[in-house]
Amino acid sequence: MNQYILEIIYLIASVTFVVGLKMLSEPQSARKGNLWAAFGMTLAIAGTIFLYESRDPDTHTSRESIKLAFIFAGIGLGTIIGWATAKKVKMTAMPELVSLFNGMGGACAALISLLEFHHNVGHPERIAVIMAGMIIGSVSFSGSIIAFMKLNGTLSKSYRMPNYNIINTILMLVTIAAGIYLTVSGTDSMILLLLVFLLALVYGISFVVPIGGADMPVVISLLNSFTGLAAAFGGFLYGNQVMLTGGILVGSAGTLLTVAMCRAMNRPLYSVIFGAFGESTATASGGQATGSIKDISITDVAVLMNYSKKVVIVPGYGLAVAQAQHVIHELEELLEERGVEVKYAIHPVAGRMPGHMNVLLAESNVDYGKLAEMDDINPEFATTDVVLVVGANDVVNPAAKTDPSSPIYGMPILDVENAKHIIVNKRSMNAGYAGIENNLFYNPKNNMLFGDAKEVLTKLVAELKTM
Amino acid sequence: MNQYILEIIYLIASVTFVVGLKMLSEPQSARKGNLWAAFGMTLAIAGTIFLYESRDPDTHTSRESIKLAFIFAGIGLGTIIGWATAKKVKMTAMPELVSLFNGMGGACAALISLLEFHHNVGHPERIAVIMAGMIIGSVSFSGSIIAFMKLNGTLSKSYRMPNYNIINTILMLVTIAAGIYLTVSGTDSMILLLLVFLLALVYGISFVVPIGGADMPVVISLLNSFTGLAAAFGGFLYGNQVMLTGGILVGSAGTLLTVAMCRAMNRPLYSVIFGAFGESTATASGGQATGSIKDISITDVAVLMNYSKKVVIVPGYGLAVAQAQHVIHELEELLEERGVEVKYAIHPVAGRMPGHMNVLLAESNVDYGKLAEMDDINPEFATTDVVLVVGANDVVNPAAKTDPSSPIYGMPILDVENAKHIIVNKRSMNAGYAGIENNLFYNPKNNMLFGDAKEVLTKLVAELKTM
Amino acid sequence: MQNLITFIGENMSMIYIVILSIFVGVEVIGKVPSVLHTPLMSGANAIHGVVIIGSIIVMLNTEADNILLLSLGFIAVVLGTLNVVGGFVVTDRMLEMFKKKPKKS
Amino acid sequence: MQNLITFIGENMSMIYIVILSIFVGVEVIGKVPSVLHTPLMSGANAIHGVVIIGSIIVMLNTEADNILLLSLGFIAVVLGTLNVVGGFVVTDRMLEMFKKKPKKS
Ligand SMILES: NC(=O)c1ccc[n+]([C@@H]2O[C@H](COP(=O)([O-])OP(=O)(O)OC[C@H]3O[C@@H](n4cnc5c(N)ncnc54)[C@H](OP(=O)(O)O)[C@@H]3O)[C@@H](O)[C@H]2O)c1
Ligand SMILES: NC(=O)c1ccc[n+]([C@@H]2O[C@H](COP(=O)([O-])OP(=O)(O)OC[C@H]3O[C@@H](n4cnc5c(N)ncnc54)[C@H](OP(=O)(O)O)[C@@H]3O)[C@@H](O)[C@H]2O)c1
Repeated sequence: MNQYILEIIYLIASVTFVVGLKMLSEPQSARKGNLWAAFGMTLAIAGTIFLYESRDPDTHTSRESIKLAFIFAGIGLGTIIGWATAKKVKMTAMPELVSLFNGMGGACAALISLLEFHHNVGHPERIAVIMAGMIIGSVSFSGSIIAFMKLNGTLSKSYRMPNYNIINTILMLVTIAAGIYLTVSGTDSMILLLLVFLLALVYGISFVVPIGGADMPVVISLLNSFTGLAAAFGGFLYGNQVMLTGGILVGSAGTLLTVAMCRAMNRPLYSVIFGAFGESTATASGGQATGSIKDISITDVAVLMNYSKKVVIVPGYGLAVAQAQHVIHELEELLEERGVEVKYAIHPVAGRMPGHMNVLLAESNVDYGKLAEMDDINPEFATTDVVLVVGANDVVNPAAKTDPSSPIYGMPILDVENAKHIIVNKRSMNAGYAGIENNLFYNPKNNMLFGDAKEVLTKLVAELKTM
Repeated sequence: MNQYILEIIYLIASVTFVVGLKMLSEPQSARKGNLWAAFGMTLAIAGTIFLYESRDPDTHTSRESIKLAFIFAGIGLGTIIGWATAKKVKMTAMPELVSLFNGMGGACAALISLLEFHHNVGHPERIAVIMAGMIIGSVSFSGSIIAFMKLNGTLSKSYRMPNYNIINTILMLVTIAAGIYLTVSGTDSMILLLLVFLLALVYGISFVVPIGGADMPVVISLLNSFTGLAAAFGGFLYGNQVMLTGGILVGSAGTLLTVAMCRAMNRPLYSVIFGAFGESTATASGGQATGSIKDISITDVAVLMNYSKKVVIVPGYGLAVAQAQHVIHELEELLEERGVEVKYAIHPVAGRMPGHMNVLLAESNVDYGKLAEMDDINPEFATTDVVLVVGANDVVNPAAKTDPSSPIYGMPILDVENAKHIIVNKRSMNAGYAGIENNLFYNPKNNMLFGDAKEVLTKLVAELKTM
Repeated sequence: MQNLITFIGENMSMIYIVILSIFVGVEVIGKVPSVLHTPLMSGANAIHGVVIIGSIIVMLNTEADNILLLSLGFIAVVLGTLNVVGGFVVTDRMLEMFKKKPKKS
Repeated sequence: MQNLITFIGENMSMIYIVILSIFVGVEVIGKVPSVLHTPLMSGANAIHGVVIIGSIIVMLNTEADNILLLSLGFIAVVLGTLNVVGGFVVTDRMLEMFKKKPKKS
């Protein structure tokens, strides 16, 4: 009877997961969707604690107070740490935090498998499920930790052994083979088990290490769907339908999301994982960049802006790097005070994660109504006096439209060329994420304002104030 | 073992249903989707014939040749009749055919329930499922037959008893109550069973009879999802997963489709079922129709068209009624020969079923490239010399844009008013489907060309040929 | 109440399949262009012809000498087949017409 | 081969649930605007934290005096909770920012 009530609770939780995900994919309902899913999760957890009974006659479920104490202590501790971290973290550090939490889930799945191994020896189908959960969970764990370290800067370079793709493939095959051996041989060897665990951890590391830091959002999304899969294997093991549906849902939605992210940046998934486009093709393409570049002084920029009617700011990755989101907001407010209309043009893949610019500018309390999406702002450039490009590069590269041989060819871009004046702030003539030259800088309308975004903008604001 | 193979076949069939439906909802892949679903269905049927074994120890599955002969004869007969009817029917008669086939499915479900009743007495949960399948299947059967007769003209008027909504509701409740009684009482009464069957049939009839013929597509779609539900109950009864998934899929997709159809005509579902907007509000709204109407002679129309550069034809329900699709094609070809550009403007709900005009004009071999969808053609009216409206009314009614009190307010329409000349052909000043006046007819640019579409167009073509 | 819960609990897998199928049905349809409403309805109509499987099962499970049952089952098979075959063929014919020119999407 | 078929046949309901869930997952995501990619990823991340249920089950099924197992299980519960709580909270914070003005859709 209790078991049946629990199953109904699980059913309800599964439905909230589906509905929550659905709502999360639409802007109006996203937040509520998240809360629904959280509600279902709470139900499922509470239900398990109080109502779960094992259906397997060999295992005995009991609720001694020491066990409950351990469980509640674990949940309490996890809640406090998780809540505090999630609440305190800076907006810009959110992607790395997602990666970290994802790693925790993977570790949890791997640990469950480790604990379930011993007393399931002799049931090859269960061992197979346990192995799958452990390997996938471990890869997700160690991979997520590396992604986390890459994003927060601890691990800034991407190390690449020669032939790392081949080495990785071999490592993966060896791990899987060891898992299969444990399954079919039926040995109850803790050492072998730990070896597989270790192999999977190493594979997770060697899988992510060679990938460039900028590709981390895609990698995290992929590892996210891995953890989903690991959770689903847990569901198989216990015949637990909420773990199964929840895990599979995330697995399939996560895979689709990974593909969608790649599509938004116009790159195939395999090139993110195996390719080296960030490094190898760097400044290779785009040899046609000709003409001269013009510098502009901060004073000139200040004058130009002061007497404009409409200024559009194009923020990019460099703005985030320089942490210049507050200064730019100050600049915007100053200009607005003087009667200049100011808008931000947000390219969907500006920065290093989807929504990066929205998150960044929201942190400095920029009015949401001032953020214009690409399709809305593009027709407006024709009536814009000054476009200020701050630390953006690829998203304003005309090669995406004109040069079929360019790696970004086909990606929609912001049509800043239609404005009367273009001012680009960056530190040097270095390339952006895609590693290619940008002809925009040689456009006669264009003026370069070299320097770190935060420094330059601070000076610009100071200059404007004197006028 | 065989049983497991059959289950795998069922799984494959279920997947083809999902994928088929998915593909059916996109124009490029629709036809392939239909074939996939048909393929899965064939697999599932063949698999059942050769591999099915009952899991219930009380029932004995056997394959004597007489049974197989009956089965194959049934399938053979059904295939021949179904195939021949579907191939021979005229394009314009397709909706009624769909209704007929839907009725067959409902009857099949009801018959299964009738046959399964006797030896399941004593298992209340099975009887409940049997009752549900029988009632829903019967309603779907008799309702579909009435819809069929309404569409093909056998039953042209909508009969309405006073308070028919109340009578219908009572009838429905009585039917359900009788079904519940049979379930809980556990009586094995064939007479009672047949009574419930009869009640359900009567309810199906009285449910559809009051609904206007023009609403039949919506009703058919609704009955379609009913039959899906009936099939799903069959799936419950036998624990048969392909019947379950197939039935539920159609049930939910059909319900959504019904709602989508209502939305496209800007009417809520309940008003289709319970309301009487076609009749009661007839010519009620639209009292503001003022001004005078102008007649035009066939000769004048011929001259006008002959010297035009661009003519747009707006076909409507009247074209279908008059079966004037061939003459209109002739007219179009004649004009094209004389160097006039001719297009057809297809409103999404012109006619009486979605895609009605496409189907109709395709039957007379009109070039598909000449059919323009509403959003594509609307901007073109400004450069159009003559718009010829043939048997359309609501889809060109400006009240949809200007009069918030109009029942069609909010429905997108064809902006024929932007053209230089408008010629409307219909038999009288009678209203169309929505039963409202049309101010367009009083537009100074507009000329009425009264008469049956086929006759008028035939004369027009003859007149043109003499020029 | 207790009975209901037990019943639900015992048929949990079925209920999952039903609920997930509902979601799939709703999502899969999503935004159909209205020209496709009729073929889609017709295609769905053919799919619920899967009820024919029930009529075959009825026949396989009856005694071979019960001619009444066999005849009624035979009728059910004919009806189901009509639904399936007629449904798919008529859908195919409708869709054929939407295909005249690849230009149209 | 025979084993495989038997295995599949015995776990048919599970397989249906898996396949239907895959369809639902794929369809439900459909066309997410790219601004929502990150919150969606984060929300999905929280949902797979459902794996915590597995760690609770492990603990409920061990003997109360096996401190090693209990401790390891405890760690698993902490990790799973981190995933769940952190995931939902961080998603909520992200989405909060997308809400500043209702105008934005
Ligand atoms: N949003 C996503 O989801 C996502 C995820 C992964 C990858 N990507 C990719 O990232 C790229 C985003 O384009 P983007 O235009 O935003 O950036 P970008 O093309 O990577 O260019 C950023 C530019 O900022 C400049 N910069 C760096 N630090 C700076 C500082 N402190 N002050 C001023 N400028 C600085 C750099 O030039 P200097 O070194 O000369 O200063 C660089 O050229 C796209 O190619 C996209 O596909 C996006
Ligand atoms: N497409 C769908 O899925 C669907 C389904 C159900 C309902 N509807 C509704 O149907 C309506 C469709 O609009 P519509 O403009 O196509 O048709 P309509 O508004 O119903 O008007 C048809 C007109 O054709 C005229 N007519 C009838 N027989 C004729 C003949 N033999 N020769 C010449 N004219 C003839 C009638 O006027 P006279 O009597 O004066 O000749 C009538 O006013 C919309 O209101 C829509 O919501 C559509």
